Amino acid sequence: MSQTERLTDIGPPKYDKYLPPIVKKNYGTWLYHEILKPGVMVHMAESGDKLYTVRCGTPRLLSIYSIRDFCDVADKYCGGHLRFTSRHNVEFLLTDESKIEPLIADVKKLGFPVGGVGNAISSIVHTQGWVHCHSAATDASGVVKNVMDALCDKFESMELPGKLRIALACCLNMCGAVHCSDIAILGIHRRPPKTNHSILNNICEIPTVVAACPTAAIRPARIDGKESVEVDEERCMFCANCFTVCPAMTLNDPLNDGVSIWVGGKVSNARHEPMFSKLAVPYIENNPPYWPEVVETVVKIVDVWAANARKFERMGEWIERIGWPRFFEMTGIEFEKYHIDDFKYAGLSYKRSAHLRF
Amino acid sequence: MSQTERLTDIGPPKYDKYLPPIVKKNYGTWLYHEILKPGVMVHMAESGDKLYTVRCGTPRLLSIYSIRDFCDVADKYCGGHLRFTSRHNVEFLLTDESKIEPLIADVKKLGFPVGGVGNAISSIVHTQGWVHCHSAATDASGVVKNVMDALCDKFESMELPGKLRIALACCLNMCGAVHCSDIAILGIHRRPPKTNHSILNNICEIPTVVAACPTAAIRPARIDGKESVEVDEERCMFCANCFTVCPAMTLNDPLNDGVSIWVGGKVSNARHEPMFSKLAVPYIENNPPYWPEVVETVVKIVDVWAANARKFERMGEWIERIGWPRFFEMTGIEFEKYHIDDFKYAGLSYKRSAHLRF
Amino acid sequence: MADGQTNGKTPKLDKLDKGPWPSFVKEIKRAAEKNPMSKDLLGQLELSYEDKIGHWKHGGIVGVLGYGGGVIGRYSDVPEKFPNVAHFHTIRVNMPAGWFYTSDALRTLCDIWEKHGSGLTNMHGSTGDIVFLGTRTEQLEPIFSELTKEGFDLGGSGSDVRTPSACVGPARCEWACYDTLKLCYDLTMEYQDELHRPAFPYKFKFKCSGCPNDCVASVARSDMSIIGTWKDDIQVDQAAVKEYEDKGLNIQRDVCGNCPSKCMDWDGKTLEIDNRLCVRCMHCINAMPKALRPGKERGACLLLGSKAPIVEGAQLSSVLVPFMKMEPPYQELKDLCEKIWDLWCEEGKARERVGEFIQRVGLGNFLEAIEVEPSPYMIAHPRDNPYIFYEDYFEEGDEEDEDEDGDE
Amino acid sequence: MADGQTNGKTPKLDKLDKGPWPSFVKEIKRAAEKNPMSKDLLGQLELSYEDKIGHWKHGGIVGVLGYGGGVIGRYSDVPEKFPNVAHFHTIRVNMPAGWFYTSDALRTLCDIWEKHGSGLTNMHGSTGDIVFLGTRTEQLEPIFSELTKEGFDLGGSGSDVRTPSACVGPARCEWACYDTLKLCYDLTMEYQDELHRPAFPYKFKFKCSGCPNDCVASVARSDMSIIGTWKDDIQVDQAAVKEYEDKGLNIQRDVCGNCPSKCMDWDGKTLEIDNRLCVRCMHCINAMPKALRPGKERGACLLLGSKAPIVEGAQLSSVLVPFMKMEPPYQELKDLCEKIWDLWCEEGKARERVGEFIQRVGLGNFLEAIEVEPSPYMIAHPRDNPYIFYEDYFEEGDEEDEDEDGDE
Ligand code: SRM
Ligand code: SRM
Ligand code: SRM
Ligand code: SRM
Ligand code: SF4
Ligand code: SF4
Ligand code: SF4
Ligand code: SF4
Ligand code: SF4
Ligand code: SF4
Ligand code: SF4
Ligand code: SF4
Repeated sequence: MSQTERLTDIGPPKYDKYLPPIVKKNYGTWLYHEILKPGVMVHMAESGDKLYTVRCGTPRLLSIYSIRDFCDVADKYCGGHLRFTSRHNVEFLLTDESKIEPLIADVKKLGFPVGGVGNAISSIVHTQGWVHCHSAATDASGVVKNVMDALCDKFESMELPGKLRIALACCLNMCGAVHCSDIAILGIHRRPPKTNHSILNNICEIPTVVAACPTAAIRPARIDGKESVEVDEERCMFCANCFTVCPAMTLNDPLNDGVSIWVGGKVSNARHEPMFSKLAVPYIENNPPYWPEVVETVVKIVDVWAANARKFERMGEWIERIGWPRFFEMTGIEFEKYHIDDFKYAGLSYKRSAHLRF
Repeated sequence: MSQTERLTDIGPPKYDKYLPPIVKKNYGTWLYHEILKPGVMVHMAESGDKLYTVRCGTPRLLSIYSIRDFCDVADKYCGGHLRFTSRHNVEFLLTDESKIEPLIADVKKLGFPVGGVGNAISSIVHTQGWVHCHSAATDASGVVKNVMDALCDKFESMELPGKLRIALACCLNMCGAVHCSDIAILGIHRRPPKTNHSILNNICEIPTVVAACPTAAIRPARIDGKESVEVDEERCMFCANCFTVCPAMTLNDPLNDGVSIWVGGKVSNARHEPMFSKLAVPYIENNPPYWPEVVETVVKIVDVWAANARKFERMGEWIERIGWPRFFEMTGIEFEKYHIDDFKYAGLSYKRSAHLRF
Repeated sequence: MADGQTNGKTPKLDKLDKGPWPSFVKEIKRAAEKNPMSKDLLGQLELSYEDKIGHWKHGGIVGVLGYGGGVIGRYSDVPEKFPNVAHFHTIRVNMPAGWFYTSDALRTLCDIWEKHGSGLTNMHGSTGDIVFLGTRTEQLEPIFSELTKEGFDLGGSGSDVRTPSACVGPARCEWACYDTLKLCYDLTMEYQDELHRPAFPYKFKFKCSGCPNDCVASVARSDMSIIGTWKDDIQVDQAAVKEYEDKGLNIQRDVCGNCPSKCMDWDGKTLEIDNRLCVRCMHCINAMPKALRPGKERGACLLLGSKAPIVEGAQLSSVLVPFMKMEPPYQELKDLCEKIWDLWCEEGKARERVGEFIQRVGLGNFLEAIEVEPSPYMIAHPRDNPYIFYEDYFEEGDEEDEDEDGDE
Repeated sequence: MADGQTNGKTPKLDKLDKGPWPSFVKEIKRAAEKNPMSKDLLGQLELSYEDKIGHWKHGGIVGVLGYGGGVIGRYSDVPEKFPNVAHFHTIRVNMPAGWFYTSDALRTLCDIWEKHGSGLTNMHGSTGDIVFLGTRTEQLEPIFSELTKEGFDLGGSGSDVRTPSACVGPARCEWACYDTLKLCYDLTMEYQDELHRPAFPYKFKFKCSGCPNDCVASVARSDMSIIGTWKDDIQVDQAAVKEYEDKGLNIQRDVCGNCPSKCMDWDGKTLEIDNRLCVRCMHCINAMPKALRPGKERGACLLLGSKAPIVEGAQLSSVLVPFMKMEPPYQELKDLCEKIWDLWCEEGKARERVGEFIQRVGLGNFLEAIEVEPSPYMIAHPRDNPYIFYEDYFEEGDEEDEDEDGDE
């Protein structure tokens, strides 16, 4: 291709290129929807048209071969149309109700579950982990696979009190919305950065490294005759911001990395305003390939919520109603010093009233 | 009196010395109470005894002559017993129901209103003002007198949706619980400290003065050949902490002192947890002897609340239900930049959801 | 500044002489008839009304022998105009718990104050003391000796235990979950030394409320807030509930609908309360005192650290002990207080309230130091930020024995 | 560290090959059958599972000509063992708004990626891009040129506008209060330069949700969150409400009882809504989609500043404009964004998100700088501390003309 032909800044394809005809026709004139069964919805348009959606779960990490499989399904049942959701599920859009069951059968044969609609668990929003990221304190895909294996039935049914959104991020950068999830699994480092003094000054700017630390734990220092930095380990809270700006400050550490578990966040404005997730379990070690302790903890939390929450009550709303002491009691999770906030808004998280449940 | 006779650390008289016989008898065995009319309650004991209470308002600043008047009333009707409340009202305790009306008549003749019980305004908790304190940015007693003149009928009746607690503090030290009042009137300085450089170094320690400033606005400086301090006026938020530790840093200023008005705080755990009062009006100038603008604003807020709140709803609960935009709209108070927090937890006061009322 | 008008005339203050609310001006005038200090106070106040500024100098340190608190020194900045308030010190007299008096006791106080001071008082100060408003330095000792002779003592000021206060409690209130008056008196007596001889980084206030209505506003303005509560079920008299409905109370809407834990239900006949969810807010009990009562297993919740805003921002007290039996000699409470004081005296900065101290060192570390186990009752919610100071980590070589032991 | 097992064998990962949930290992293996990069990825991942640590080096800067973003450089730290992932860069391809595709479009993407990369993808990345997972530096230009030829372009990375995303909106959802797809596409096209050539202090994300359900989690993870809402009354079909009750929904308890503004009432026949109090939370509409609909006067609320925790703590977006009509060409929105960018580029520090910038300078000052009037809609509540930076004061002499003018 010659230089002059090089296209830039063309942007993505315009969405309407790919909209199914029924969507184009009824764009913006949908009236209401109904959930027909797990994973299947119908949307009614003012025109009287009905659009059926079948949603199926994916591991997000997809080979082109599976994508082509999805394409085949779309061609067979949906006039070649399909979409992905904001939680990386695939949605097949149909106009012919009779095709729903055959489609489902095909998709299941391919190994993908149908569900995630209504009061169900949807796919876990997650990140790269050891598959691709330099920062990861745990593997994203592996933990997610194990947790979803244990919860798959709750993806494929609709017996929960409300929606349950789980997310995982493999480090404190929190790619995704784990800070506002019903349950969040978060990779954490627990050892202060190990500094590679021999290269630091060559590849990083010392003032930048020093400035990167929010707790001022990093000081310039001359070590073994080299300009470098030293870390006051007592002040380190393992945020890895130093590593982000300087590769010579390694946080990854097989002995100490692991995951923490957070609960009670949400994003929607439905009923309660959006909330942050709060710390449930400060640390569980990495135990690949099954991460059984993580799975067990998540399942326990889901089960206790599912058995006790009222209709429509998301995790955080339920905990707000029963109180945190009861949450710890019911889940059997130990309450520790680490649960008590000591970051900048800490004081506001103390219990400043005599509203107490015994 | 000889030296050896000097008594110390004897503590206050033991309370039971002064309890009326009916109280001693029924101590801790009260069953319930009823409000008979404004300012008058009856408490029923398990024994069947009934204790009547008549509450009357005072200016808190009392001459010994008025106190003796109260003693006369107590002697005449209550066997010499009376008490004061945590909001400096006087309570007469009776066992004979028929004496209630004559007692009320006597008290009213003395010039004291009867009321403050139930869903009423009680006396304004307040502080010293120009009567006694060196810090006062307004006069406590004067403002209180004017506001209560305007609201006295709401002390003497019980037509409000819930209790309404007003407090006044004459400077940011906030002696009293103005930070948690339905309506708080707060004396404020608005001019950075004027420093008396000629005496500062003699009467204060410069490092202490510098350290006193929470915004680091104060720096040591040599002025006209004297060791003193200088103030970066842009950084001053008029807290007067420098003045508290050093008399040479004067905040009092007749041209700029005045009051601010705060709303929606509460202390009790009833229904809603305790809440801080929030800024309603950032500044009203001192306008003695009537402070008409202050009175008008307070009355307006009370009236709007009284007309619109639901049963039991305190000011803050009501505002929470209708939302702050509506509060400003209904009271006609202008919303300004000053209302937006910029202190350390500021970010948490921003509206972080799409819960909006139009 | 001052003009002729203040010479005896007080036109501005005179305007506040009338009106439905009792007038402080009337009180000052009444005292001024006989007392020159009150007369000059009136004059100086009129001047303040004219000048829109107070006329008091920054307080000096005065007091009675052997005490570090109880007196607030005050001097006029216009003593040449108002020589009788050149000194105008305040004396804080420790009130009896619950503010109960006999007329005799009050007359005794009035007589002492008539003789030695302005004749003006605050009944009471915000902390709860009887405030004698305005006297001269040389009167302090005589006043003190007459007070003690009559069984009264001074209250706190400065960096000491401040005069503890208590709601009326079991003396007249059906909801008192512990004896507020007894506890208040006991603490006051136990800590006489701490009250009279400032030795703390800053002030320390106790307030005792018998139930969560918190009628002494303890949660907002005491370093140690002791709020009565109960552990078992609310006592319900169903027939009496029905009576309230019959008399016009809309129970479902105004009682159940206002329950913060949504744990009540009224079907027109029976009021059901899920007591495991009830947050002990008092609302339903307040609304129907004849029908509902706190449970029988009673005690108090201890909350720590409230204060006014200077300088780190106002704080409410936060839960330290969710439930403690409150019975003499209150040893558990006292041990706890003393542990806190020891730590705070050791590590607190000057003028740092205990609530600010906790915020600075972190509640977790504070608890560790006073040897109290962390509990979810102490928090509104666990942390929402991931910045956890994990204290231990494994080093290479620990691998073998899998023992947790970091470098600290 | 690595032992013989990783030479082609992956016993640990094999265990994740089964189970009810679709397996990422299966996906990698499927690609690995034909693709050496995927094969080495599998091997290196097995090594990570053994070592409990990732084996990627800190990313380097790679990209396509003229673009500053869209590619994440990645290199193995064990290239000697797994030479085919020595380079393993990620390409972010800007997805079509709403993630609608045809099979043709997807096949085209797969074909390009089969030729030039690992054959592995994320459908989609957290920001919303199509993520091509793993290729070599020299493949970047060819991939880019084939993509653009097929009508695709790169998404954002680094300190630029990130790939905007949108919920399905009017394409399939009855609640969309504005056209999320159109806006998303329009913004993406308008800001191609800002998207491809990082020139900001840090990243800036747009997310478009059609209603307060916020199905793209915009309030939690976009600097500019555009959430649809309405101003007038909820549309109610009373007969349809009744139907829901008849089908077993407890409307009073589960709908009205969950209304956060307590503004609904159901008497068994009529659902009453006090729309002046309704906070537009969507709950009642969600619960009864056939009976209730958002009002007709529709637009969006703009909220600013959410982000993950690094390093000042996570933030949710906060209201900047409570209501704005959302109609092409969206000039008001764009003008506002550009004003914000100008200020932030001028005054923001490196790696300071706009939300952190606002917190640092204060929302009041920020508004003044972008010339937006402060409004109570922007706050959860007014300040509760008295530390107000009053900006003007009178000086002596101003007295005469009573004019406000301080020293600033
Ligand atoms: C397809 C999708 C939008 C897209 O453009 O891709 C979508 C589609 C719908 N959402 Fe959603 N939501 C989608 C992500 C979200 C998210 C974002 C997320 O999960 O990351 C949220 C915020 C979650 C949170 O609060 O943490 C979200 C919160 C809701 C809610 C509020 C639920 C609540 O009670 O909090 C509703 C209302 C409801 O379901 O009753 C809703 C309702 C709906 C409806 C019923 C809207 C409609 O009328 O068509 C759609 C089907 C519902 C379902 O899945 O049960 N959608 N929805 C997303 C599907 C994700 C998935 O595959 O699971
Ligand atoms: C006498 C006094 C205690 C004392 O030791 O002096 C007292 C006495 C009673 N209080 Fe109180 N409260 C007293 C100050 C307070 C305070 C503190 C304050 O105002 O500074 C509060 C907290 C106020 C706040 O939240 O800001 C207080 C919050 C309550 C409440 C909760 C009201 C609410 O809805 O928030 C009740 C319950 C009620 O009235 O329904 C209550 C109820 C009561 C009862 C009914 C208790 C009883 O059964 O005897 C007493 C008479 C009520 C009345 O005045 O209507 N008392 N009460 C105080 C009278 C002050 C006065 O002269 O007005
Ligand atoms: C007399 C009294 C006000 C009144 O009119 O009732 C009072 C008067 C003063 N207070 Fe206070 N405080 C009084 C109760 C309070 C309360 C309320 C309470 O105790 O329940 C508070 C709020 C609660 C708290 O402790 O935080 C209070 C918070 C302050 C503060 C701010 C303390 C803080 O940590 O934020 C100061 C400033 C200081 O200590 O430097 C202060 C300082 C002062 C000083 C000593 C002035 C000063 O800057 O040194 C005042 C002397 C005034 C005078 O000339 O008489 N006063 N002060 C109250 C004591 C009377 C009594 O003993 O009964
Ligand atoms: C690929 C992706 C995760 C995924 O698997 O989906 C990702 C991957 C990375 N993110 Fe992210 N972020 C991704 C979406 C997000 C999101 C979610 C979103 O955009 O909706 C967030 C949270 C929202 C936000 O912007 O705050 C997010 C917050 C971060 C942060 C923290 C930013 C902060 O202000 O707190 C960092 C650290 C940084 O920027 O220095 C970061 C940094 C990174 C880096 C570039 C690592 C780094 O330290 O430089 C990661 C490259 C991983 C790799 O090797 O592939 N990533 N990152 C997502 C982008 C894919 C896409 O384009 O679709
Ligand atoms: S969360 Fe951390 S480790 Fe995971 S992809 Fe994002 S930056 Fe990488
Ligand atoms: S990890 Fe964070 S806290 Fe620790 S040294 Fe690095 S920047 Fe500082
Ligand atoms: S509030 Fe301020 S001015 Fe008023 S008495 Fe207390 S310290 Fe003095
Ligand atoms: S008033 Fe407060 S902010 Fe101003 S200079 Fe003094 S100490 Fe500093
Ligand atoms: S706090 Fe409770 S016990 Fe004490 S007086 Fe008030 S209502 Fe009664
Ligand atoms: S005390 Fe409060 S929380 Fe408990 S049942 Fe009564 S109203 Fe509900
Ligand atoms: S955000 Fe609202 S409009 Fe968009 S898909 Fe979700 S429910 Fe529909
Ligand atoms: S949208 Fe939400 S706030 Fe509005 S009426 Fe419905 S439930 Fe209530």
